[in-house]
Amino acid sequence: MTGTAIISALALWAAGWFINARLANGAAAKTRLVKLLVPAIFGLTLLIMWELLVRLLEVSPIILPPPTMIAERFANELPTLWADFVQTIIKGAMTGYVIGMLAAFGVAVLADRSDFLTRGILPVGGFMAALPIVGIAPIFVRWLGSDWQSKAAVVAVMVFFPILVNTVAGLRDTTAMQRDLMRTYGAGYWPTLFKLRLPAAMPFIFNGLKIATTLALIGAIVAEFFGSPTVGMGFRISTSVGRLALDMVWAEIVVAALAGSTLYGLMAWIEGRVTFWHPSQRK
Amino acid sequence: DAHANDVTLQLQWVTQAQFAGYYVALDQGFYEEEGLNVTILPGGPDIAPPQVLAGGGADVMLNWMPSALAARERGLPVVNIAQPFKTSGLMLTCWKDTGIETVEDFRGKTIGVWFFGNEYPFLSWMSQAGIPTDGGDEGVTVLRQGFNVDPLLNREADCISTMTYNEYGQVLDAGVSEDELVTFMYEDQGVATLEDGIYALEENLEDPVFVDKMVRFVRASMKGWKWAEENPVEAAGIVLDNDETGAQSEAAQIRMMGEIAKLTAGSNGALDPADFQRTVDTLLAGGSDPVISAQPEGAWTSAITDAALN
Amino acid sequence: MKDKSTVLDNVVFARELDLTFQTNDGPVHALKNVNLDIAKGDFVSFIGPSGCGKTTFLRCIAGLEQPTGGEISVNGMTPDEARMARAYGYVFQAAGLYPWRTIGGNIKLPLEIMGFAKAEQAERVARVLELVDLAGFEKKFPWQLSGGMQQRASIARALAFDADILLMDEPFGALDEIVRDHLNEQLLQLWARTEKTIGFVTHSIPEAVYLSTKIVVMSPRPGRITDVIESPLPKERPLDIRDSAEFIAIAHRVRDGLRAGHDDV
Amino acid sequence: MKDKSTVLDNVVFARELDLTFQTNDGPVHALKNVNLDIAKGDFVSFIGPSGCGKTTFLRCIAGLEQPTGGEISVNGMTPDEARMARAYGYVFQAAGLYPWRTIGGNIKLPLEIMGFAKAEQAERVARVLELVDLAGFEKKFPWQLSGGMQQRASIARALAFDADILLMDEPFGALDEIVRDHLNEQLLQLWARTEKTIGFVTHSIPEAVYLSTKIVVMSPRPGRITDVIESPLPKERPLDIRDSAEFIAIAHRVRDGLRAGHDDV
Amino acid sequence: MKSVLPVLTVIGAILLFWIVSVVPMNMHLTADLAQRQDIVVTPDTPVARQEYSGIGLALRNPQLFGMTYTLDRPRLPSPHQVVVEMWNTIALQNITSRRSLVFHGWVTLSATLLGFVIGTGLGVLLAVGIVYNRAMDMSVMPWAIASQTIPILALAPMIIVMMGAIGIQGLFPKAVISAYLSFFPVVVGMVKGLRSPDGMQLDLLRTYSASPAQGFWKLRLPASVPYLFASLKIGISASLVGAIVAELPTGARAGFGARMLVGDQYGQPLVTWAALFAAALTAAALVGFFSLVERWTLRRMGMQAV
Ligand SMILES: Nc1ncnc2c1ncn2[C@@H]1O[C@H](COP(=O)(O)OP(=O)(O)OP(=O)(O)O)[C@@H](O)[C@H]1O
Ligand SMILES: Nc1ncnc2c1ncn2[C@@H]1O[C@H](COP(=O)(O)OP(=O)(O)OP(=O)(O)O)[C@@H](O)[C@H]1O
Ligand SMILES: Cc1ncc(C[n+]2csc(CCO)c2C)c(N)n1
Ligand SMILES: [Mg+2]
Ligand SMILES: [Mg+2]
Repeated sequence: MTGTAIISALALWAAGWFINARLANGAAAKTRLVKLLVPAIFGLTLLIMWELLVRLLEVSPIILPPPTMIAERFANELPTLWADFVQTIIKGAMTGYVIGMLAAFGVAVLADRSDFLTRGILPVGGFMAALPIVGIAPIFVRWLGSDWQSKAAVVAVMVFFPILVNTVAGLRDTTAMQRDLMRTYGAGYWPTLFKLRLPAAMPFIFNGLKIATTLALIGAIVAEFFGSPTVGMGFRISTSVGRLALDMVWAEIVVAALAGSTLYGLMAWIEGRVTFWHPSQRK
Repeated sequence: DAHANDVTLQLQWVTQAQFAGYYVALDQGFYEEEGLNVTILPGGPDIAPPQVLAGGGADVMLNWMPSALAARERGLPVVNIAQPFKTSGLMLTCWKDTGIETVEDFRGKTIGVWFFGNEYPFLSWMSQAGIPTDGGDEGVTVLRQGFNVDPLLNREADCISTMTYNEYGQVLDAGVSEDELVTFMYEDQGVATLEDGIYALEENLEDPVFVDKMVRFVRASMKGWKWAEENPVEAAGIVLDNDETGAQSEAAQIRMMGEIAKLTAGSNGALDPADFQRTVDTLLAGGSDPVISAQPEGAWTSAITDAALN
Repeated sequence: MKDKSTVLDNVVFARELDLTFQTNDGPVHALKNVNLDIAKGDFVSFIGPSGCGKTTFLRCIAGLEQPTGGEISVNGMTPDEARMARAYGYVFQAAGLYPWRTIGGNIKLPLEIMGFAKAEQAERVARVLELVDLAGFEKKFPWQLSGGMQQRASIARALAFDADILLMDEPFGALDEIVRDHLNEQLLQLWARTEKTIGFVTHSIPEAVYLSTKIVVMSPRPGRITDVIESPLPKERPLDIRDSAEFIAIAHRVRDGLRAGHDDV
Repeated sequence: MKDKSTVLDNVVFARELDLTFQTNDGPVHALKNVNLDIAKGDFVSFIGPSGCGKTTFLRCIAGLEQPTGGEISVNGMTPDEARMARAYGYVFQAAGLYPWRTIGGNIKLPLEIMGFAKAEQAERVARVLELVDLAGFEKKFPWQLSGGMQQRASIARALAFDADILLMDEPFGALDEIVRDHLNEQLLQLWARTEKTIGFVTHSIPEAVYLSTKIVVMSPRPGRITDVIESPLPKERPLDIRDSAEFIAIAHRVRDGLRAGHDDV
Repeated sequence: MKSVLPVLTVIGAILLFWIVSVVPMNMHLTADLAQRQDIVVTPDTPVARQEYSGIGLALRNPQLFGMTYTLDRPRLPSPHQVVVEMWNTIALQNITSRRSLVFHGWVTLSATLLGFVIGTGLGVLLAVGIVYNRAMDMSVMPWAIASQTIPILALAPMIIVMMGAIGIQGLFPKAVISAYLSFFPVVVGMVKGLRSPDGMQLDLLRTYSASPAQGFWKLRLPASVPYLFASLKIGISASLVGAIVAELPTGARAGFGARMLVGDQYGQPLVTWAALFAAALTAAALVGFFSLVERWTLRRMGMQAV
């Protein structure tokens, strides 16, 4: 039984891989369709393998439910999933993201006015960004209560440092020649900031913003594990594990992955619009 | 050999005096005397013991009966094989100055509740009392309480869930005096459900070797419990020795042991069918969102304790 | 004449100018005892081996570098004042266009900073684009243009606000000879038409000789002026003047001056 | 003679060579109907405005680019076979030394790849370093050398495995004129000593005239050969041959050829 | 060197802000406590005090300032309390004792390091695959990004239960979670690094008709070293986050995460704070270590000016 299961899973994998290799090395490899098709086939292969293995190996659904069961749950629980999404992503993660981002920009611009501050903030910020900030979640829940405000605060702190460090580094990323050009025009601080340094900083800033999207989700959900109202993705995940409703847990994970990928994609898309001029974005 | 003598026990919380009986049995060699090789796995806020049991990561688990019966309805046939805890230590603790005196006063208040399978007794109680749990002036606003007492101290909640042996003590430790508080014991409200029973998988109980192993396990565990009741300070010390976090305080564990002893005192390990029925009735009365929908069959067995205690 | 010249007669007036950089490896004497007068309408080329201080001197004129000794004035002011008064346009070796702005946007940049009216901005952009032969490329981004076109755009940018002085640091260094010839011709025409004063750094002997009214030969370690050659060539200079005996003679003198200062490769 | 030449007589033999790149903006005709023979021991310069296909043609010879039409052979083989046979050394415009290898390590790179014995590697490195005047710099890293020295190291790298053909794509483009003169002299000496066949891309007319036995003038859009000039200059060429009338005449012919093909900047 | 003063200044500012914040943050708790000790507090009932913000209450009760710094269970401990707690748990304990943060640090660190090794290995392999195989290039990247957006905290208990089911416990499941978080930055950085050689550097090898393996060892790999180190520094801190996250929801018995959890659960904020700071120091030490190795390596490779 185990043998057949593994062999059929491997066969499936080989088949998916074969199709993808043909597509990727084929004549149409550069078309938009194939570019979407290849990762889709890859993902689909993984899902079918999952389904197959779970069913053939008779894994208990309270350990790992098959994808079809998750899909069914997802479809049946849309209103709950939506409410959780609003609580966790919209209220918690997005608010925190925006606050953290604005604060980071503000501090970056302030710090940037003084070389002294910049030299102080970059290492400290870099250090803070490397910290396991997930650990502050219980503290913030204690301070700000169980509702979304504490989640937003955790998220704000988590996204603050990567965005700050990237923005400060970005604001410094102008060539001596570009700065000298501004000096030959006798340009003051603000024109230099708006016309040279902010545009030049954009690739860095977006790098920080992209990193921050995934952190925002982690932060909001982690914080819910330490106290929440009776709604929210972290709440639902934790409660559903307790109720052995693993299909619901996975449905929430799917929501998180969809939301995260969408946010990330959105950022990447905006980045493409804003930094169209950067060599990495040019086609 | 391993199959006949190895036992892995999944606790439902981190190491504390709530589980003193098992640590004592291990430490005092009671398990060894029975020829058993016991491993105790501490739990945590997001480890579901029934899941561990289902996955084969443990042979037996401790669980609250509502959670175990719910798992049974979900298709995981767990069976209560012993019930060392006679009475429930669960209660709601409220600030007196919020004006709460009776259950009716809960309306319009915010109450902290543990979830993760521990919400069932509360939901049944509110449903029996006719109080909605979805907020508003007429109902209570439910807060998912982390496993600590901060919401009360911060006054984010008017009442929170506490165990007599743990969280209640923490509230007092924070400097609050008992006369600032009002407490509602589930036991007094007639909605008590059985806590900390020992459960195994039904299919395993068809295996005589396993049954024999469980008999010895329960016998040794109960010996541990009775020893702990008699020697609370030593028992607390043993628990501390087994606490790998090193963060537990001796005073708190001694106090906890004292409170725990009150809960285990009435039990020799055998489940009283009346207690079981009271638990089931409470859960079935759960109104619109019942924890279980039908009288469970075969959810407990006296076979193990009968053999262990004669 | 040199001795009697004064600050006010000259667009640029440098006396015993000295500049030492403090670096990790100790001080670098980039300019030593530099004396130079540039009159209005002069086209002055600076030539010399790498590291002889050409760029540094140009930057001193522009107020981008602070001399550590001697005096220098631009239009009778300190270079810093002249910079704030927007007395000059500066062209760097690389075009250095901002990639996030179109060609038009790049040329508009100094105009925006200096607060020109919108309408005037557009008009000036159109005019200088015409001047450097780039009409029609206003909406393109820098990377969509060839190197030569980018360099012309950067010249247009320096011309847009009509400063009297144009300082150019190896503006054609990265271009091929043909394009370079062409731009040299255009630059001469522009200079003739506008009567600007031009300071021009180059590595190329023919370029220096072809363009200048005055060739300043410099030498490194410490950076100093070793020769100043006033060109006898007429203002009108067709490209094939470069095959004339006069031209070759000047080129020879420049090359000798260079080789003298160029002890090592 | 041209018509009778055959594949085997020549080191490089190209007939009606065509190469079209497919780009997003449509096809670019980089080479059209290119015919050229290079005999053993020739020093052939390619000159022409930017984009005329000099690099592309050199890369076709090197088997780095696949022509879309016509035929080309190197040493009687296809360019790909010649590449596999390691028939040539290639010098790029920038030195392109690997920064994580010392100068010695960089020169050793092709030797390692081609599987020379350790002892021979060391011996060859020492020899070519001598040849390009860099003895003693073996242990230095590229960034510790000046641009000119880096470029010489990259030539040494191409010489190390003693291919008969040396292909050089604007090797001195980034250097200043004096350094360039010096390297030109050295290159001529090297060529005279080793009798290699050299293909050399340049933007500089004097450089092309000074170095070559044969100057190939190219023109863009589509890239094609407009003139092939056999140089009458002797093999022995002191630097001041550049002031000779003969030299100037050839330079004129090259410049005219260039200007003809150079309709737009 | 010249950054020392600015860094100290910034740290000083943060400390100052922290110290000032202690008063309003702890004011309500302090007032409740003071009242029980018969100190006069305004206003005089807890319910009435709820109407005031921490700052408002502090302004009304300046006599309580001192007390806010010495609470047993503060909402915000004062810096010296954290320092004392850390001193007690780091310096004054035998490092094999469970009360020692060094012991817990080692528990978390061992999972971190194992996870980091697994994650980095996996990341490098994936990156090589992506760079050398078109099909992998097109199919893996979107899913690698998606994998990082799913809440690891939800997966952590499942991973631990599933691995427990096949008898693997303790270090390894935590390491798996660490690896899950650390492989991604390594993939991203290494793909960039392996692709960093420019056309000319690649063409050079073609003129030597070098084999793909030679191209990897002699060009792509050395060229990617600076990128590798950048990734390693992100990866190791992601790894530490992973180990802590793995310890949080599962109540893992020891380690920084377990200390944070237990501190939260049993109302011992100092335990949580000390664990948090110890984790911070560990992260700094790890990143600092890789910075040193990076500098040493790049210098030996000649890729960084001395
Ligand atoms: N900011 C600086 N700090 C330290 N040393 C400098 C600085 N700028 C220039 N130098 C040094 O001063 C000397 C003169 O440099 P400068 O750039 O003026 O030379 P240049 O003649 O323009 O050379 P090139 O032809 O290479 O551009 C050189 O030795 C250079 O290394
Ligand atoms: N890989 C490529 N893909 C598309 N077009 C190319 C490619 N390589 C070269 N071209 C185009 O082919 C033409 C000839 O290019 P090539 O690089 O051979 O010119 P060149 O004579 O070497 O110019 P330069 O002097 O600027 O180096 C140009 O129009 C160029 O844009
Ligand atoms: C996995 C799991 N976690 C927590 C509880 C709830 N609970 C049971 S005993 C106890 C003691 C607290 O001191 C708590 C919180 C549970 N039943 N199962
Ligand atoms: Mg210069
Ligand atoms: Mg080229």
